[in-house]
Amino acid sequence: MAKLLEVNNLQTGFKNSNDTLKVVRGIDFHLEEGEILGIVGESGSGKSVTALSIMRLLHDTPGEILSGEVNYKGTDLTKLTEKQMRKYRGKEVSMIFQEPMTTLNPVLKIGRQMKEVILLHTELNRKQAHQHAVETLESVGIPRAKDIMNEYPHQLSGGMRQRVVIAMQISCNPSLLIADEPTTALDVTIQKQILKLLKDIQKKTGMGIIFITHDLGVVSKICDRVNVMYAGEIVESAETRDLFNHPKHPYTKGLIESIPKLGHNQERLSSIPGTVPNLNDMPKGCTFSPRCNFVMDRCHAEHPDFYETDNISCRCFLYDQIAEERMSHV
Amino acid sequence: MRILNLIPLLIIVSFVVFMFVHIIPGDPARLLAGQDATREEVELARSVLNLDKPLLQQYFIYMSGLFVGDLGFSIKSGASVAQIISDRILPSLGLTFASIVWATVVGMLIGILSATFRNRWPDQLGMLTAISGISLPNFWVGLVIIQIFSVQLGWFPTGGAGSWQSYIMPSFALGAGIMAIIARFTRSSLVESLKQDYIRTGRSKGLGKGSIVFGHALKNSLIPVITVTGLQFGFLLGGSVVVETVFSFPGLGTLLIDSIQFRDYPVIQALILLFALQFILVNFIVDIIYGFVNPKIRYD
Amino acid sequence: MSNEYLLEIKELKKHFPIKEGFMKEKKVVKAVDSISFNIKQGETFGLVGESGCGKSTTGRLINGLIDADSGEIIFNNHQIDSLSTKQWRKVRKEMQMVFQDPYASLSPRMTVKEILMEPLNIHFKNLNEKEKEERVELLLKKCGINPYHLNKYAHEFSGGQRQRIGIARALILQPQLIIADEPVSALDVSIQSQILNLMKDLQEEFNLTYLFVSHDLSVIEFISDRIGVMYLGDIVEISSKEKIFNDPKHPYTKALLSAIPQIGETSGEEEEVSLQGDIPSASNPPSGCKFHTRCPFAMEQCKTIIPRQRILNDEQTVACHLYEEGMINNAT
Amino acid sequence: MNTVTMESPKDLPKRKSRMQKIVKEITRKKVTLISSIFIMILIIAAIIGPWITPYNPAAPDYSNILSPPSLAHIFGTDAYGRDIFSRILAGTQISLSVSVSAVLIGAVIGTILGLVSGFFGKLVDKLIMRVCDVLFAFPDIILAIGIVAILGPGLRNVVIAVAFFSVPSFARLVRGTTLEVKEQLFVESARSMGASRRRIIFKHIFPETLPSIMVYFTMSIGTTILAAASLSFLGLGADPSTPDWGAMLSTSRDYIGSAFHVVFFPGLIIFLTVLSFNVFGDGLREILDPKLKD
Repeated sequence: MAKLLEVNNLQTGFKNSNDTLKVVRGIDFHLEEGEILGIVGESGSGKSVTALSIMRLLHDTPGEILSGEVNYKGTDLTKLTEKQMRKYRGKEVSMIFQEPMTTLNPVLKIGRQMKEVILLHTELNRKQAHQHAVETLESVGIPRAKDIMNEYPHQLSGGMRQRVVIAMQISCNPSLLIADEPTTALDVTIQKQILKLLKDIQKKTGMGIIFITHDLGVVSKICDRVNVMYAGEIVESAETRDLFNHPKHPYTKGLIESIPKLGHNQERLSSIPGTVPNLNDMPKGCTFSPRCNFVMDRCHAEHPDFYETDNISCRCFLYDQIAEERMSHV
Repeated sequence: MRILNLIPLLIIVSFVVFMFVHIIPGDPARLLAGQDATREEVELARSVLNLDKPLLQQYFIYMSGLFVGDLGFSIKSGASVAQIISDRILPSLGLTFASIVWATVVGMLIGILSATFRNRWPDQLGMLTAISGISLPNFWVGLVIIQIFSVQLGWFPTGGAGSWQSYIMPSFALGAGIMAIIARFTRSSLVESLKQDYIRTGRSKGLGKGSIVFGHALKNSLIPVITVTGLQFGFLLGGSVVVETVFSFPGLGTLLIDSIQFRDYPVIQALILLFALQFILVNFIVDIIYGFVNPKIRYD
Repeated sequence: MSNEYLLEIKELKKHFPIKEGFMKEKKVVKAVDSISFNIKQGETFGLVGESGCGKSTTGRLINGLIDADSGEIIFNNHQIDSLSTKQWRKVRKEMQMVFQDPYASLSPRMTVKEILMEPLNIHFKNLNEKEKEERVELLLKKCGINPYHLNKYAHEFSGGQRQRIGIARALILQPQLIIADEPVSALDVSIQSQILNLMKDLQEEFNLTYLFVSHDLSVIEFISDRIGVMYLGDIVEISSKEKIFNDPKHPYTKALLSAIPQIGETSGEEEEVSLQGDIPSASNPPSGCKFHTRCPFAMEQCKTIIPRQRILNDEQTVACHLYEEGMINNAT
Repeated sequence: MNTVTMESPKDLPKRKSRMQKIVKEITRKKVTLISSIFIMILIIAAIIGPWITPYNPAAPDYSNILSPPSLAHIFGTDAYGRDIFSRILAGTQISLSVSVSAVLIGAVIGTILGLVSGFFGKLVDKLIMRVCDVLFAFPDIILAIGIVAILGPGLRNVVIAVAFFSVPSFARLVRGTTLEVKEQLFVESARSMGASRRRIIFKHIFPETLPSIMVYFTMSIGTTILAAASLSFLGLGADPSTPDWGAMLSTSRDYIGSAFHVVFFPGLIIFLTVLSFNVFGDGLREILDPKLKD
């Protein structure tokens, strides 16, 4: 399969008057065409900032891309001017956000917000755009799509609003959809519907999806491959099934084990001690070392590389030897 | 529905204004009759003013008078108060209207400019203008611009309401403060709107800066600005008294000050009621506009 | 017999009026619509449901933060639903709350010490400063906060640490019952497990009874002994922890279980119960069984007749027409 | 999130450290700092001003009528030959005390009404808010003019009039914050632990309303100085012979053609005073609560 998106050594930070806080600290990953890639992490892991960096939507925050490449179909998006980038947003690369209650403009009718993006990126006239908007709304399972065009966002439920946002963002057939916690604000029964919808859309259109979430259960439902982020870095990358069956990085392990599982009758949960490190006070060496159960002396001093072998891709010294051994065997 | 809400307020306000004549120190009947009137003359004045009747009955007489436009008679000139006011009301309305229009337009423009160029020089200049505008005593501004533009340069008449030129300087002095308040408020409201999630959505769709500001943010920001404009209208009415005095403008404000100097209570009473009614009316209209701009109000 | 229960709720009801503009048509949100359940001394009762189901309102009603429209709340064999404000204060000494948002539930202008001293100042006026301070330090330690941080403000702590402070504040009066309203929902998973473990440890040490409210069935299943499932103001099923997963009865419980994305499950086609449509509004709930609009097993009678709570066995109670006399076979 | 290192937490009493923080913030922004220095000078002038005037502010000097600014009289002299700078200096006390006392009265009454109205709600709330609605129906200056018309001109009545119209603004402001804070979780948690109403109002709600009251108080002093000056200008305020800023403008407006400075300097000082209170209020708002709106 061809690579749709390739992110190389992306660093994003927030500059204030005297220094820079790096939120995304040099990440590399790629997305293949038609793939659903999960990015999972806790708050402060930099997963949302990664998404905003790809979209180049960091302006409103004081954040900016410090270095790295975001190659989309061979074009480095970080090198584009703002004006060129606007032609990509909504047409080639689209994004769905977490809060369906606030992502739509409360004083504009749904129809106006739907048509706006279609008129901007296609050759359709107003009437055709209207028709296309209605069809897209219907395709995401919105009943009474025609009426809803004339309604305001607050007249719809959260689940319906999220469907509208999805419709809006796929109406120009983008090749890449970034979904940033699209179901976090929804109830589980509605979450299930939206996840199914996203999967169906993906199958139908063949677009690539980057699915950002903190919920490992959701990852397990929808993603083909997963990147686990911790403190601005990707610490592990694996096929979804492998990740849950054979997690490698101690953080991934800890994360999976700390979730209560239905029907397991657990007495206690295993948990990761301590808290996520502060941006302005990152631990030396491996950023996870203060919380790690397998910590070694070396972890406090050196920053681990990202080891990649046939079945391991993980940023942890535990796999240093294994990787080396593999190397020597070859 | 909203009109229904308004009625109790109008009744209370009219009652407060009605009571006004009863709270003032001294005997209004004696005032009407004159300082050296006889006892009989004072009693006659008392019954002309209906002051010999029970309070509630007086109020009803007063109110029924109001409905037919009978506001009593001026102590100073003996003319009907309604007549005196109707002579003066048009220039005043013209002045307030001119002021609010230029203040809103310029204020919003400055606000929009400041918000879109946040923390850059247009913003800093705009906000410096705005905070100065709020802090300027309008009577002083009036005096200074008369001195410069009328006396020194001779561009505008020093006072009166004879031609359209004579409206320019008073409406400038009167509108400056409101313009500043509207500018500040538009800016903060627009800055707030530009931080909202739906702005990010708009940008994620590939919209340009113009569509974002004018197509998405502005309508949301207008909602609070409209309310503030309505509330500031009171500021404008109050200011008109001062500014009219400075420019010897033949409006309701100068009438009020003259009447206070002559203790012409029927006129004062009528004017205060009129000012209150104007203010209530404007805010009522603002309420209705608000409903149109904000879809949530319309449907909830 | 009644001694077995620390808390008994009988037909508790709360409807919130909502203002309607034009027609003056009086609408109500049926937040809690006549629910009954009991909590035994020393157990954890979990209340689970989706947004708008009335689970949080139930917690607030029991704690007297809002007044119930009707129904009885019996705590420690005393009926407490009709107490005066003053009498309530005494009850609250025995019944404390832990809230969802550890950022908003602690006063931003108070230090940790002041926050923890406040309940003591209200209820233990006879203790001297030193005794109070000792107690504060002891509880902080028990909840995993170093008393060294006593003079810091709440906003200087992370979410997990704040929730520990919130728990310490609830425990400082040595209450019998803790009502925990979504205490871990705002926390990251790695922190969530720390807090859940802490709550289990504290329960053992202080012999606490918990009413644990959450939207997350996996959390509820982990911490609870018995579980009540709520939907649109009703309790549709009460079941033991074991039964709820292995043998759920109500179609909604089944749907809820299947909707929770579980780790390691293959993401293939699902054959389980999948719900269509949105949750109806609580201001205009469906007639009969409120779940019938989304229920895959809905029958004619579900549209009109409100199902009653039926005791199926020692461990399970359900409100569903499928389990009425003669219907049981259809359900299984 | 914030891990603040505190070596020995018991060293600093917290109130002081919070004040220090505010002072530090004030000095950080240049305009706020300048405005606070100007206000400081005004306060000093208000306290000792009448004793340090270079000339007697009340004594006429008919040999020196309407003389333009010079080294001897830096702001010039007025129609009676009185030194304008001395009069402005002496008038600081009048202008500041009138506005501060008026706003203080308005703020105290308004805050109490707002707290009561917001916290207890129901009938009390309706009653208080209706009264405020009625007061609001009369534009500020018009209301003040009406009150002065009833009570007669004079500074004491100006104070009453201005206090009167600032009550409803404070009441609404405080009521708004009270309603907001009342719904917040930490207030609910105080209720759930059995705190009395008094404790909740004074320990939990009032401190939360304080920042917005302080900001509004500062800004109100500016508007009040303007209002009082307007009333004096209209001849409804201070006695024309007193060195009140507004009255000075009122009495000297006829001479503006021949001596611009008699009008210019008193007006300028009003403008600068109001400006510095507004700028300082703005700065205070940013420090105390960035979310507060105008």
